[in-house]
Amino acid sequence: MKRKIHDTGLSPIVKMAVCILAVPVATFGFYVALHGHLTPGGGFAGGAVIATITAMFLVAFGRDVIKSQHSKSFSSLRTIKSIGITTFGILIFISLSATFLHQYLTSSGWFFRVTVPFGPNPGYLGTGGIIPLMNLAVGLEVVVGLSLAVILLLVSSKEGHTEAPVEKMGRREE
Amino acid sequence: MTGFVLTTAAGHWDPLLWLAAFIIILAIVYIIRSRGYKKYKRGTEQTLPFFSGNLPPVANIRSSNMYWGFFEAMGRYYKWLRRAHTGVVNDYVYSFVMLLVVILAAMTLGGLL
Amino acid sequence: MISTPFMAVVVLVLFGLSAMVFKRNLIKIVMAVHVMGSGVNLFLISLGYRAGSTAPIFTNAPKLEMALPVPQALTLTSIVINIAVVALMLTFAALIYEHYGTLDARKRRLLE
Amino acid sequence: MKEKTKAGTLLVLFAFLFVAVLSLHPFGRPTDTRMDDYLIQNGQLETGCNNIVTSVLFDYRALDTLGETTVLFAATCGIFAAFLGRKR
Amino acid sequence: MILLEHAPALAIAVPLLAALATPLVSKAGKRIRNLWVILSLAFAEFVVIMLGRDVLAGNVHVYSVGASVPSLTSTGGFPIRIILVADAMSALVSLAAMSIALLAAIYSWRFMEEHHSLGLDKFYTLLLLLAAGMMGLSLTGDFFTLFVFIEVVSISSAGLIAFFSSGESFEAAFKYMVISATGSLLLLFGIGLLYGKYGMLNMAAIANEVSMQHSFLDIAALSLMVSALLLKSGSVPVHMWKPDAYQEAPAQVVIMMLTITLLSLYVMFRICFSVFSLVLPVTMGWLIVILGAMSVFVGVTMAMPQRNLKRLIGYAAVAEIGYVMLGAGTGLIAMPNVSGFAMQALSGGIFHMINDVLDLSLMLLAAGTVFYITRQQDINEVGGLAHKSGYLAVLFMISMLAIAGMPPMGGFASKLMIYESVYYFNPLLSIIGILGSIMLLAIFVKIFASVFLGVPYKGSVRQVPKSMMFAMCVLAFFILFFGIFPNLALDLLITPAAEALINPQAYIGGVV
Repeated sequence: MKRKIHDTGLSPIVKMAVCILAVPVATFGFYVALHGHLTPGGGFAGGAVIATITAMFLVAFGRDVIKSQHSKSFSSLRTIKSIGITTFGILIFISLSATFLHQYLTSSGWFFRVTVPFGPNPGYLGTGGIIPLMNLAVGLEVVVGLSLAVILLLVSSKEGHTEAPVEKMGRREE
Repeated sequence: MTGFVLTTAAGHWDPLLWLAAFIIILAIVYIIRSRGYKKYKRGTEQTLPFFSGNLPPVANIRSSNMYWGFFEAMGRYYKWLRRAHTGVVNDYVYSFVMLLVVILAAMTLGGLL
Repeated sequence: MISTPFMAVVVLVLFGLSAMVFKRNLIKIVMAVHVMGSGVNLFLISLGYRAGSTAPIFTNAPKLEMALPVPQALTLTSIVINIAVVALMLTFAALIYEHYGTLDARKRRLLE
Repeated sequence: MKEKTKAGTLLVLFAFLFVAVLSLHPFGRPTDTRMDDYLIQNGQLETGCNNIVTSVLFDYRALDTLGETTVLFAATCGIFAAFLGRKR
Repeated sequence: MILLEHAPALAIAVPLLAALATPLVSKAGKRIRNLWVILSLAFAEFVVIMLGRDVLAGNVHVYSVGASVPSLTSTGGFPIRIILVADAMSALVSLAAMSIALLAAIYSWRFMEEHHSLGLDKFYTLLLLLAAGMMGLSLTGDFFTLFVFIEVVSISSAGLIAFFSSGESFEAAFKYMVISATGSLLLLFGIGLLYGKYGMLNMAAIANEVSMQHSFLDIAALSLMVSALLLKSGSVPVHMWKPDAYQEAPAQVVIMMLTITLLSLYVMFRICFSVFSLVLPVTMGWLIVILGAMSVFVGVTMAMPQRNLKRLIGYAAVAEIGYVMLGAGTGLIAMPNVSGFAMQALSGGIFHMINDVLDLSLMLLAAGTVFYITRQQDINEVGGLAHKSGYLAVLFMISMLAIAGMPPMGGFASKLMIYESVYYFNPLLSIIGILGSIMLLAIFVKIFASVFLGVPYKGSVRQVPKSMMFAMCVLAFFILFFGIFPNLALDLLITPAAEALINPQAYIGGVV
């Protein structure tokens, strides 16, 4: 199995670089998502950043890596999918609690609530009530959603057509 | 109960009356039918329909063949209509652009007046 | 004062529309949808700009006039929606290619 | 000839949109900012986060954000269903 | 009581939450999943009925999402948060939409059973998302939320159109997606223009401001939004996506898409009547009436030569949309003071909206059942089905008479109102409408003759399952009910809705 992975895809340098880069990229994405209530960014931006890791791996290792597992079963994709849905459900419940109970966590004052003075301040992580949690949940949802879209689009297309002549597409006939 | 009569601006419409008429006509039809010849034998050629002495051909009339005269008469209109319905995405979007321009122009004129 | 970004928006939207009307490759149509969406997003974000203002975030920086926050939130929403639309359309384009072996918009069609 | 008609229609639309956009406020000077000013003044106090955009996204217009994640979710579902159905 | 207070939010939240939980629930088994879908939709229906009972009495139910007190709408004299507004009109359409969604779920229990079971949880998820999106469309009082829900609706219906995964269905879904993406982006452009001018997104608040000062900007924004919504509703110059999508989607999805087209018409009326009522140019009403007449004529004549049953119904749906536009457009022409004939035209249009949903849904479900029992969509191929399943023939006949506007079906009363009042404004339009009805009857007689009468179908014919029969019987019951008691429906449902539309001050005053 290991040997097969190294046979496909780009050169080992790229693979190594991707593996190394994945860690800071993931960290940065997590940072962006977590600090959504303090700095520019938020769940969507952070999730999109992390989802690029999937694309990077797919480019570097080639689609055969995932395809070899894909042909065995759909289980891995399904697991990712159900994780995404679960987080999404959690997000919904949280945001609904915000809807019905008006920022329940914020007003109760026992979680994530440090009173923010109005006006310029350095920004404290423990503020914002429920919003950081929602940011993280949205981030997770975006990660899974975008990764799934990329994986499905890249991996699920059939073999025969991938090397079809491109120049014939969409040419004018007249 | 007033729920039955639909009073429109120019008259009224009573579904109950219509239903009564319908039932009466149904009854008349039934009476006429019951006065028919009853002594025929089922399952023999007495119950078969004949078409100038012959049995009609056993086939469905395909629905594309119905209203042939209508399509013949409206031939030029349908030719034009089919040319408009190309089934190409670009033309769908173009028709939307046309609608947009027409509505914008009409509304601008109407707004100025 | 001439509002250049607004004009750019109209040009982008029209680019998208005209590509949708004239281009026959399905992938190019998807790209046109995305270009149009970017134009509309640019429109939303440029509505909220205030000359000489900062981002609507309270930091240690001295408080200047802030840009309008709502258009930025709307733009964020609209960007994600646009991504979803484009992903779905790309899927359909890929599957159409798989079934018919062509991406020409005029080749296969549901007629009449 | 047909291409020219189409281009002409698009140009007319271009002109209309251009006039519409030009009759907006000049760039950088929005005229009516009551809602946004209210949010800048009170958003920090009401939601407790420094980033007003985030507070708009997740508190004031949370339903939009919910709808937006729903759109992403629906798109993933649609992609999944399309690919799975084809596999059979 | 707390249920009633939160009813507008719950009507959106219940199907949405159920949709998100569906993939997890479906791990527990098929039966449980189907029950889950149907029960959650039934609960949402209950909520909507409660909301309707409250609202049809005449008051406006306002819900501010996320505020400490839901009825607290404007903090600083203008709305900050997203506001859901339920008046009689939106309650009426949401009631219709939710009922159709429930029936679609019941119908799909057996209908979808054999279609690739792997993706069936996705099917139900998208169905529930569609229901949630419809609720959002009918209840929202905010322009941007309107855009978001339109996107929810169009993306989930595109996913459902492609669900059968044939090449044609992908093509139809792609076309639908291109068209709807274009439309909703231009809708967003119009919303942006409004935001740039007024700095707000709430419909009622903008309506309040519009009446004071208006310029070309309003006209442009209005035209952009109206044309985008006409595109969504499939009126004539932009109706081509409709038959494509109707042909390829499963029947119970098509009835929900049909409801969505009527909901987008509703949104258009909401924008025209409630938001821009005072500055609306006269051409707007005439434009809608003329487009409606064109829809009737083109839809009917294009339906005539079709061979595919569902595609034919798609063109018939274009024609039916035209009747609604004829009626309501006539009301729009007389907008500042609507009374007499104009009021009758408007209520006829709204009544026809409801009848249209019922009639065409029954027809589509019957067409889906024909497909289910014979695996044929081409009406040239099948025949003599009345020998095998007589009830289906009776149900089809009811829907056919209702679409053509024959008494005593529901379609007759509304069409009568529309013809009469439109004749008062312009006899030609009324004549086109009547001609359309006659041709609709001719078309459906042809279909009935070739599908249900004649030599029995040679291939294997299956039994009609009970759940599908139940859904169709409910629709048939309501068609007959509205036909025999038209005044009851008018008094209870339609007239409050029409009065809510022509009275924008109540709508604005409820929010601001």
